Amino acid sequence: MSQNFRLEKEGLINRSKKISFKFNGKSYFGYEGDTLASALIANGVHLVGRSFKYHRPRGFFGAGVDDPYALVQLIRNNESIPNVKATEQELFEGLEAKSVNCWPNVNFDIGGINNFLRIFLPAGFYYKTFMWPKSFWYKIYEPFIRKAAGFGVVSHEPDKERYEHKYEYCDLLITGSGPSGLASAYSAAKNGAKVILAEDKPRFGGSLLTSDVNIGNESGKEWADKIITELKGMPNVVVKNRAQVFGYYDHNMLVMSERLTEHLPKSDKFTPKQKLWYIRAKEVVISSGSIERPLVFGNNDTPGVLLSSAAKEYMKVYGVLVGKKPIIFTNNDSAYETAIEFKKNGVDPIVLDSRKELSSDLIKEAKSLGINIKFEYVVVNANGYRKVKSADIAKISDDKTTLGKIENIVCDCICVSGFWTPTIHLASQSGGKTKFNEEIDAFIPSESKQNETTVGSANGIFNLQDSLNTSFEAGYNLSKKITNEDNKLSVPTVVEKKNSKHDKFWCVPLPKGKKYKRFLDFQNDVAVSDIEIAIREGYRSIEHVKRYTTLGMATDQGKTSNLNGLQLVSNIENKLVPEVGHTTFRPPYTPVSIGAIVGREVGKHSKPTRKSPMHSWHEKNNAVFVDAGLWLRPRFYKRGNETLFDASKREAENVRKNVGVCDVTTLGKIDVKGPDAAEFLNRVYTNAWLKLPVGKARYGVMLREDGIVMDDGTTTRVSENHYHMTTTTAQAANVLSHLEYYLQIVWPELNVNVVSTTEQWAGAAIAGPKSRELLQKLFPDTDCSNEGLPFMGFIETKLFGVYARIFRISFSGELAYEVNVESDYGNFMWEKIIEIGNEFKIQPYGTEALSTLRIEMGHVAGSELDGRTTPFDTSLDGLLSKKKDFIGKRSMQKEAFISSKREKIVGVVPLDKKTSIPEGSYIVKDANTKLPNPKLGHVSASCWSVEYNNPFSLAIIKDGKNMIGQKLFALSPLKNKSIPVEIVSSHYVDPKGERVRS
Amino acid sequence: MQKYSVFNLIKNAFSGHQNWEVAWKDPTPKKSYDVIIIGGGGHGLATAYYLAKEHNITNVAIIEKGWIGGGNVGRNTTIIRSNFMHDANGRFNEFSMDLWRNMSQELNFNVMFSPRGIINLAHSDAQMNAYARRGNSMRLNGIDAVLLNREEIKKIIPMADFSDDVRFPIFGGLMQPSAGTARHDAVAWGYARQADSMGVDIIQNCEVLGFDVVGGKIKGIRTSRGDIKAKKIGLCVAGSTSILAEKLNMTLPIETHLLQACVSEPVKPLLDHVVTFGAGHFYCSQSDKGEMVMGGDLDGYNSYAQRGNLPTLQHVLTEGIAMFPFLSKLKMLRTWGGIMDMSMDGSPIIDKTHIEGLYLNCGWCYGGFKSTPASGWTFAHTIAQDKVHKLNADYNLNRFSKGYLLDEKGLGTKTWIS
Amino acid sequence: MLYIKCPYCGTRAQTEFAYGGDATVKRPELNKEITDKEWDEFVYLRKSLRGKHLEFWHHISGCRQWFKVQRDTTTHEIFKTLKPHEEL
Amino acid sequence: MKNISPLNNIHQLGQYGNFENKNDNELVKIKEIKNIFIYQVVQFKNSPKSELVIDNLVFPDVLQVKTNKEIRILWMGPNNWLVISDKNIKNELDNNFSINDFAVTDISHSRSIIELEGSNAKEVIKKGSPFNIENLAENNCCNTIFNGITITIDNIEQNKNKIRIISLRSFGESLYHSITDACLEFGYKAI
Repeated sequence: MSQNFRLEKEGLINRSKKISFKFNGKSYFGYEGDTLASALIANGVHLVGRSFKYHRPRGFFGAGVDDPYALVQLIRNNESIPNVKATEQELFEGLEAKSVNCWPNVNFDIGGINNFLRIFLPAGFYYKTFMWPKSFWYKIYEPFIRKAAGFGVVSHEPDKERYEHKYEYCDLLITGSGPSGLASAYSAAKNGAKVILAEDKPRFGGSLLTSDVNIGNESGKEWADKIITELKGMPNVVVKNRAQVFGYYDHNMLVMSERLTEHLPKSDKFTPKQKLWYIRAKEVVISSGSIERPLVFGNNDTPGVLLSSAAKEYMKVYGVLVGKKPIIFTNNDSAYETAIEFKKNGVDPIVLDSRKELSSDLIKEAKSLGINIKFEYVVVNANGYRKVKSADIAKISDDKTTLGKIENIVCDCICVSGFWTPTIHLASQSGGKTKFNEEIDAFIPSESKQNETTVGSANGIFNLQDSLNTSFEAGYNLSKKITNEDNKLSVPTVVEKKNSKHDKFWCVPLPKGKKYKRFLDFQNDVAVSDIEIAIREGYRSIEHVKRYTTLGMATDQGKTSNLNGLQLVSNIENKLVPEVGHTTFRPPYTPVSIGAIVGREVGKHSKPTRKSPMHSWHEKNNAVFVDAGLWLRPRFYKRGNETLFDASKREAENVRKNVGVCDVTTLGKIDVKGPDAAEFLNRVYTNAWLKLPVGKARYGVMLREDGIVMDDGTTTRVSENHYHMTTTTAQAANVLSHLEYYLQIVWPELNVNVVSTTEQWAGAAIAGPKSRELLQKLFPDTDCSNEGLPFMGFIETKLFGVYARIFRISFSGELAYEVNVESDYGNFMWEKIIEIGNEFKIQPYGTEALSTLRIEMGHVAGSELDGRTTPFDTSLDGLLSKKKDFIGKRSMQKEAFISSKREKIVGVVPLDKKTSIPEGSYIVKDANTKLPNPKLGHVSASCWSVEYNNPFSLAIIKDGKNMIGQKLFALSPLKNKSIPVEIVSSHYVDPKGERVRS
Repeated sequence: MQKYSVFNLIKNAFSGHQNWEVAWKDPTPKKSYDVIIIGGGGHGLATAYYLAKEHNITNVAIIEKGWIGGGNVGRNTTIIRSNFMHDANGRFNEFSMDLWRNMSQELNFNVMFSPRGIINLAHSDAQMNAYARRGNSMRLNGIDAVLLNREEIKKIIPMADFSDDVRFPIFGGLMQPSAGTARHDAVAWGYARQADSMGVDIIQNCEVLGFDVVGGKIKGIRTSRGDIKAKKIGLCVAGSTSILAEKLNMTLPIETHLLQACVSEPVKPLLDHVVTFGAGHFYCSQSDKGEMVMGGDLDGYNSYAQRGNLPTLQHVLTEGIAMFPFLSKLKMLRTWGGIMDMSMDGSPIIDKTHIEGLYLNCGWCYGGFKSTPASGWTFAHTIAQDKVHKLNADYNLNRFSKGYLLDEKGLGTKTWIS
Repeated sequence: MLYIKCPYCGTRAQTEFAYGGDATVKRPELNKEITDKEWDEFVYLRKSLRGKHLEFWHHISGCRQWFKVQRDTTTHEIFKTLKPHEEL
Repeated sequence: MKNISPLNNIHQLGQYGNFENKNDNELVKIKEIKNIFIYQVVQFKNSPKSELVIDNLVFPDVLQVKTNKEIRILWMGPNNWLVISDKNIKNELDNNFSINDFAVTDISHSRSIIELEGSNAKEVIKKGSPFNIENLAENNCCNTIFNGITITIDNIEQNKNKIRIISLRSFGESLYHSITDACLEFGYKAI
């Protein structure tokens, strides 16, 4: 298909490179340098999709980020990407796009029926209905509404693209490469500052690409090209296009998303699609420019109605005519540039200017070109459904309230200009205040909160010379503060056309008897009448208006609608706009890819994985792993087609019968050193530590100040001033911070150092009746007898020449030892233990068997010490020293903690000795009473007792001690189990603890 | 009061919607009231409504510093659930659920309560057990709950990550089918409209500057719109409680923290449930508009700033993609933050105070929205009867010193660790 | 992302630090007889100031030192950072 | 083999990522530093302060590294240093630093060390660490974080862009993945 709307030569596109693409299944072609939007317009396509609520036809209203709609579904690289903005998407060979939010297709959309029902669907209608019958909202109405909502479609498949992050520091970050951005960047860079210049669009230069001005003796564009080229060559400058600074965060941290491959057909697998820059800037220059405001009139959302600045950009940048019978409808001079541009390209525009006849450079030029200008004229209504066919226009009275006789003129586009709104989002995000500027009827930054300076039209300066003067000045002053250099450039002189004053008028009154919808928010279909209803119903705060009507809550975040909305509210409420106030700007300025925010921490790498030195041995030996915090631990070692239950039972039995070995490297280890180490331990543990002899270990419990158990473990006195503390795997990091807190803040007088040695030592727990024999063979020259190495004893020795530490401690309740060697030797130790252990039928055991063993011994662990239990609850109160003070002791007196109703740990055995009690069950007196069924307590841990070959559980129940012997029920409604049980002591096996001492 | 109905909607359509009445009036404050509720958020508006409806106390004013519904009721992720482990919390929030189920009809305002079900994913057997403990507790309290295994979860949310390239595989999860979501703004507006119609004065743009306390008894408040007397005053200002407490020389077991949330661009429906990630602090649901509503973690340091910080968001969305890889392909559209009363055990406080006639409703942490009706109902009762109802008996202020804590998470007093 | 000056290492990104809460609460001395009220004030009660707030941070991915920060809880502006035993 | 280094299972020699038609300096070179001795030396808060010396090296001040052929002494924090040495100097340290005033702890096996070299080495750091690496001069070091993993960066040689990244041993493989993944864009060579 030929490009009927493509101009002969105008534009910055590369006409030597044709690009073919598809839209809604139809093939077209455009040129390199086109956006999808410009290429479609060149092909005469204006209908891009359907609006959110009424499913009205939507066309292109802007030429970039300002477009309030233009969302398509893009197919790139076999990925279907939702909600891509056609006015920003650059054209690439083979691009495919589809309209969204329409069915069966964009030309005939069933949803369009809403448009005819629209009088029944005013703002907030859904709050007033869909309430009967009761169940219908969720079952009938809501699913229907959900189906109609949403735009693009996203598949379930993961994202194949790559996203990366980059942390940068600079002196000046400049956001936008328009005249003011270029000027500040250039003068700062020349003054020695480290500068980052970010431009959202592919091309640098901003308004200079389309405005007809001269800077020095060059055209605006030539000047921009020259400056950019020079900046790119400077070592202290980073220049980025396709880079949007979307967020201004605390302490001058700004975030920029750089699009690296979206303009290409596809990318190699190592180049990220986007790079997210975290930029910590000493100073920020906000040169984000301004966005043209729409004028509001009947059916102003019809495709073919668009911003006059966009029409100009399509001509000058893309060489595309948005129409051949244009109407320019304006309240200010800038639209005349568009009119003149049309004329230069052989198209005769009609200009409707709401102002009384006046004169200015531009108006003179327009007249001299013979352009038809109608002053005091407005567009009343746009006719046409899928595309503008004609406009109803009329003369308007001085006071802008009454319209003259309606005339109809044929046209194929209406270019509107309601003056300019500075883009102050970043300035506001920084926490800076804004003020309303009566001159331009818009907000501009006032006092800045962080180190930011706003320049150019973003600061409400629409005159190029002033803009350059202030920007050069800003770049110089800000850089001088940082570099202390003093290289000031002279500002080039500008030849530009002087503008006459704009007209504050922006909304055309309805002609008598007409109910035209006059739209403010084109995506969410918010019309003037909706705002009126909201206020009529008392939703008067601007936030209420916004939420009730959804004004400015669409994906464009109200870039073109918010200010007109404010104007309207201020008119109705008869307040000044600043009294109405605007809703706060929050990041992101434009929607930003979630993938980019996350970066590379995805899939398996969403969190780090910690591994023990024996990890690969476990892998080779069919270990099934379990997450313990960030650690991976063997849960059991699978043999054949064993289940978890079989394997853990086998492993646990083997520990009770022979000997087993378990990787305990992950247990936290902390070296506590110093003259005051003993005193320190005495304060952090609940029991006494001053008299622990060298070469001995002791079990200890730590509390939080609120009296809840924090952690437990054994600590060994290695030498006079040196203790080796162990913690649980889960609490290791917290305990270290906890200890540092008390040493550095609470008890600075103590001379103690704590450092984590968790990874210095590989640990193997050797447990079982045959563990001593095995140990003796592992350490032939060491006396491993009960006398030589008694319970809670500790010795340093050598394992086949490798330095080793042996602790005689037991978690399993069996005769057991823990051997530590330096981590590089961990695997060597492990293989030796297995090799020599074979004759004792050694088996490695995982965490599942480990918990079986500890449960039937009644040793508490994480499932009991869950951050809610006290030493009393867990039968650790024996370890509460009466003599000395310690962390959390004062809380032990709390009424609830000592009350007899308090829950206490007990053992639970099913009466049938067969049925396992699911963890998380509750113990109750009566299984069949009506709900709510009063609970005595919960089952914290369950196992199959390998000692007695029947199920056994630990539970924490009210008045536990006196419950022993009672017959109760364990209920698990989730698994609908009701199990008759007997309460027994939590120490099910070896209550006297003889084995560990044997 | 004008009834909202489809018939009325059609009727009004033909008069160009010119005849709708205001949803609530904009009165000037009277000299005195029987009860003043400070805070025009969800809880405050609900309290006023139930004072009028359940206790016939209509000489009531709601004093709001800004605009009603502007606090956390207007900036949350709209989740409604009663999946608690502690009996007190379960009982309270299940009562709340009952009120939610009838709210649209009772208020004649469609709050769009949508019982789509909430799923808490578990990523280890230990976590499955913890959820079993919670779920069984719910069931024994008469609250619906089901424990689902990996395959059952996969049937319901196939878009979750069931691949091998996953750090924390999904083991299963706990589901409360009757939990869901509601349109947050509508809740505030619905309560406001009914309270107003029963005579409650809703006074916006009115800041409380101080309190009049004489002989241990509350007498009234000083506001930016003049002094107002009252027999009883209820404090209902989540996030700002500590600021008002300071004016009363009270120090409370709460800290103020910021919770962030964000939404993606709208896409066609693909997620019908509310889902929470078990290996972190991420939760997600899809709004009727098609936006993915995502929430997560506290910013992690005391904050009154209603603006969030990026590391938290990045951390939260990382977990988001770990749960739902497809999220990576969407764009983040809007972010916002709400300031929370984080209590020292994660559970709320609804109680009388040592000052006669002064009542306290705070400490909702990041779970206040779901409790809005029950909070209003019990607070109204506590104020009207000058004694706590059995539903909020455990939410007393002295539970901390006595040790009767309601710690759902077991994190103790480090309120910033969510 | 906050930019916090560690009194030992210099100014670093927030992600290197862990928050430590209100720095004005003082732990009662060991073995000192105190009332329940005093104890509760230490364990549970917080002023949670709006505006200037003195708080602990821990340079956990740095020098592992605890220190004090005076920060505005509405703007996050940091006025001063101190070693644990320096006073404002 | 008796001893196995932390990255033994993951560090596979070869070229990866965008390495084609790049000259050697453009590629990031990655190496595991192993069989090295690492000691933490801490002087107690209340012990008499004096100039600390080992092997004629004065213990450095904030963020600095003192070095000779065999030993690098890194400042880790107030009164806290990391002594990294090719040879075992435990006895020397014990002799120089009395247990009443110092805590000397051997943590040689608790760390894994990656060495990066090449023009893009610092760009790799920038992809995961918020630390301002451009300001880290030769023989300076810092503790910071990389994609959530606590690390120590030691700037060995500025002109060669040679830096070491030290992490806890158990995080070694995850960090190695994270670093090499960040290298793919430039191409890297495991040596």
